[in-house]
Amino acid sequence: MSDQRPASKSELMVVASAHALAGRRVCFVGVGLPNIAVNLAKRTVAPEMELVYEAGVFGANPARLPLSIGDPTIVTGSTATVSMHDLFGLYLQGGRIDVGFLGGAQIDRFGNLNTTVIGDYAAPKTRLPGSGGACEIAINAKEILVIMRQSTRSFVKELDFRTSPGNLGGAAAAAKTRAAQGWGGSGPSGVITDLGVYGFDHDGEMALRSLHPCATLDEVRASIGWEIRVPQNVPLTPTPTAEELRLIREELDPTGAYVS
Amino acid sequence: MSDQRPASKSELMVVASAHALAGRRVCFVGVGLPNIAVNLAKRTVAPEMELVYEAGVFGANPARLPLSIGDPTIVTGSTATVSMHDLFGLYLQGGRIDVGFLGGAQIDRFGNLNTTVIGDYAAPKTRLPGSGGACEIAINAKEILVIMRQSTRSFVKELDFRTSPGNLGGAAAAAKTRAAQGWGGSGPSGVITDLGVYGFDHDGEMALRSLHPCATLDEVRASIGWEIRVPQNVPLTPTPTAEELRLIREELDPTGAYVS
Amino acid sequence: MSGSKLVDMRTAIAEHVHDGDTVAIEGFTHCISFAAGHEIIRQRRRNLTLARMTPDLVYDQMVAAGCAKKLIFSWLGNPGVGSLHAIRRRTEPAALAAGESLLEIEEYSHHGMVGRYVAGAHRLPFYPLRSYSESDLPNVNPLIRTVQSPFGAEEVYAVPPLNPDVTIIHAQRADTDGNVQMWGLLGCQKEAAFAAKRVIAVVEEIVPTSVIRADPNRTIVPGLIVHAVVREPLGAHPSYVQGSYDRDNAFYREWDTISRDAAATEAWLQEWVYGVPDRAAYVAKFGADYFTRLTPTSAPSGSVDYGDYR
Amino acid sequence: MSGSKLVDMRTAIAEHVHDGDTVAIEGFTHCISFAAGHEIIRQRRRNLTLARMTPDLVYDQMVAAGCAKKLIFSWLGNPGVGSLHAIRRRTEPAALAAGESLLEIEEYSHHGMVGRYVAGAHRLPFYPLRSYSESDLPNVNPLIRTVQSPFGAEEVYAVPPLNPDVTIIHAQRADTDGNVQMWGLLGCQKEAAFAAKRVIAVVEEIVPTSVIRADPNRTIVPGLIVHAVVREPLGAHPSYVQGSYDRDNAFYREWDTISRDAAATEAWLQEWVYGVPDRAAYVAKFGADYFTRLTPTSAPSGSVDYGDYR
Repeated sequence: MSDQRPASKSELMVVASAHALAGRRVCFVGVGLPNIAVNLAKRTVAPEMELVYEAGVFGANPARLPLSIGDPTIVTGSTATVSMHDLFGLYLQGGRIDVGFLGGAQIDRFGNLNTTVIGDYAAPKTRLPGSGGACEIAINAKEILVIMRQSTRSFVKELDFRTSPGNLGGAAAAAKTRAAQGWGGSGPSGVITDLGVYGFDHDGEMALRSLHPCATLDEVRASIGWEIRVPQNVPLTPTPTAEELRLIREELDPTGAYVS
Repeated sequence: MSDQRPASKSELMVVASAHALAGRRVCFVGVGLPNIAVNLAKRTVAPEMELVYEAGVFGANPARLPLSIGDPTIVTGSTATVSMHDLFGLYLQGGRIDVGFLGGAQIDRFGNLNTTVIGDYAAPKTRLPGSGGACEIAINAKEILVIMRQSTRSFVKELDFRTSPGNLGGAAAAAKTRAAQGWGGSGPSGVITDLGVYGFDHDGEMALRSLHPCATLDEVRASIGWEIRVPQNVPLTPTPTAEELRLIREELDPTGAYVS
Repeated sequence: MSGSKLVDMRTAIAEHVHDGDTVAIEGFTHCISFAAGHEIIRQRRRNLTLARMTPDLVYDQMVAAGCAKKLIFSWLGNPGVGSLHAIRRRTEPAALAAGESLLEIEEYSHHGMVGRYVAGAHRLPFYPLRSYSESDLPNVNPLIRTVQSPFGAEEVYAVPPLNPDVTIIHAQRADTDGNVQMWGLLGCQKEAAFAAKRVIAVVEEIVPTSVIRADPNRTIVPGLIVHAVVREPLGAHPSYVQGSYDRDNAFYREWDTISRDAAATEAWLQEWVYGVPDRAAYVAKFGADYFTRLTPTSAPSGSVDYGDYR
Repeated sequence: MSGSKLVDMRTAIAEHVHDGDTVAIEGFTHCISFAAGHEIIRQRRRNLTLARMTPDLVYDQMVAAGCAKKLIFSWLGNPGVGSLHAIRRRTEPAALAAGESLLEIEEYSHHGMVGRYVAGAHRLPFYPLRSYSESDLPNVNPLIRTVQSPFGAEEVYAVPPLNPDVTIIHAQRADTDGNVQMWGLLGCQKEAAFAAKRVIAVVEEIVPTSVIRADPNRTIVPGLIVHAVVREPLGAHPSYVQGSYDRDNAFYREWDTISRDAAATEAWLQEWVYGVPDRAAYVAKFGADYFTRLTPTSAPSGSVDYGDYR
């Protein structure tokens, strides 16, 4: 008998992220929630999607959920396993990636991201992992989706450090820079959190697009460090279908390690 | 019963070239005479030598004499077969090649080479193959050996086109350029012809080092387009040993396709 | 994943190679798609810019057939034999036939041509390399320039990206999605394919995707960038395919004789290209025995283990 | 060809890793030579500059043991788990123990680190790439600079070459000449090795040269550039070797707990590094059963044919 619990906030994040991938062809996968979201999308709205891992795998077909981004299960049964020079040069910089997933410790209203430090760079309060591939994914994937849990510590007015550019100071500046500096992509198109789904308005600023069924507007506003744009009538994020929840709970994350 | 004919001019070229390879470790091989010379050296004076083919093979172990530089026999049984990007980038430019063999349609007194055109570039009398890898081998292999048959058409006062640099206008200019432009090698160290073996004096100009037993100084002078430097007492190039001739005639070129 | 990309050569060329295109048929000695070159001749494509490190016989034949207006290359010869005579007749004014014009020539070194494809494939505005120093090549090719290193005072040379309209590669095998696997000399098949707007992959054998996925490190070009897959056994003859057939050195030598004479060249094209509808007919015309003597005995790679991680 | 380069790990480290060296132990998640890292700790090397795309647990342990003065990297974390706590204690002033100094930090992105090795391996003064645009990274790392394209007005970013004094790679197999074959994630093993002044190749298995020569396309590093070959089964644990053993994710999680506490970290080093003479003893201490559960079932690549051409 199938699990009847209503969708959790994490499950709503995963399902909303999967929906955002509808029709996408080539996706750069991160570990954790993005990985589950992508695998869910592949089984539902984007069956033709090819998974690319920065570790050097194209067309991965993981038999289990990998803990790290370089797990052996992403290699066995993949269509191509290549050097990181090829992965970053030919696939990413070469313009072959449709959508990249990014997360971060901090995001601002224009979708710029910090994964480097909290506090001063030379004497940080918290030393974060740094860029990894993020700062090149941000400008070379055709489109960026961000997955982050929201809080006033993470959705901030001013980043402590800009690791990966989003819409810079706004859409006009970003468009000019993208053209002048030959960026391959058009930057962030959506932010999916535990409370809602956000898009970017014409001027490049983040705006709420839908509220998760379990969340309130007050929660949304209280966990963002600037006055977030909210449309007059906020639609609700579609409730996950029973099949989507079944896939997550029984196939993709049976131990609940990632989505709980 | 073994072949008792005296060494031909081609055989003298091959044997003298093999001797020039004594102790060398990594050799960039061209087809034809250099290939036979290198294989002879490997069986005699340079048993540890690794053969590198620009087609992308390191440590080749050809089971037959390849006609072209990309024959399948250089791949089967080699230690590494790689892309041309790797071959030219990691092996050649990366400074891993001890000695490169070059030939040409024209050479001048400073060892500069032309393999591009006879006549005017835009309207050539004879269109030659062009550089291939020669112009990067010339500056990136640690040392260059040239093998050419000599004639006044090929040993010229002025090149019609400089494809691959040797000692430029002389050793001083060449040393300055090598340092300033970060060349990996020290340029030509020897020229082996059908009549003799040449080296380069301290000022970078070619000079006869030894005369083949079958050749005369008059022949040498008559087939070089400038007044070639000849030492007072010209030594004779060592006569090939019976074993060297046997290797060429019975093992390396049994049909006499290259050395005759 | 997506639907099959498997088509016949006629369809692949008709759909993906257009008059005026920049075309790269790559393969360094190994895996040169003569089958595609001949189909381009049969379909009478004109004004092509032909890019290839070593034009080899395939471009000599295409030039003789009138397909080309320009060559981009690094070494122009019949490897191991001598000259490309049809091309020489279009590059040496004294040899030019009445009514013919000189081919445009844009010439690099091997590393420079590789670098052009790499820059094109990596979407870089230039590729830096240590070559051309004190050579006359930069004097006759204005696209070979110097670039200033931002670290120290050093200058090196640079070449611009090359992005062919279509790259055609031959290889041992692919699945119908276009995931291509190749062994032996890799040349610049991968770089030329990634640099191209469209890719035609020609293979000896179509294999199930499971064969590809059993050895993912062997994949040189993913289906992602491939537009058409053509199965064409012996499609690289007179060049060769490692493990499948040998280089037909006798034909490379024979071409030297044929191509010295314009009329003999035209007669050869009539008989062996225009006179056959496709590669299968070309192969049949030689007869099966002809290829038997080009077949090597076996030298297996051995198998390695990727491990099943569930 | 030349004499065997096979030595034990103690000899390899003693001969090739010196105080003050720049050391790169590479391998992206896959094939990280923990065995070499532990031997460097045991031999008490000091003032090392440690370069690695992802410092991983191996550099967290080496930093905890006091081997390092500087880190060059692109992603600083425990992959799939969280932070590298020993390194954080040397990078966050508030966490610094009395008498300790901050580690020097030189930080790039993944593509930038790959590019540094490529430039080093290709003997180029810089490597151009499309990254860092509008990032703060160039503001804090003066070695990330712009370069002007000689074709058009475009500027891209560039990183300088990285030439480690010694690069240490792990792989599935090599012969005693040091011809190394690897499959699965290739990371930047090849580029980091070619960039280095000295190379130590650590492998699961020594095979006859004939095994290497049967599949030359599988060779990622030739013996030409290798100075020492070390046979060290399970030498990459807790990372993994494709087809041989799985990543020990449980240990990666456990290290998160251990490394949060400086005393627990030191105790772990005493027991598992200083307390064992070599990797064989480390393996024996876990017991054979421990590794049985990390052993995957088989997934063979299949064999291809290179052809015997005589």
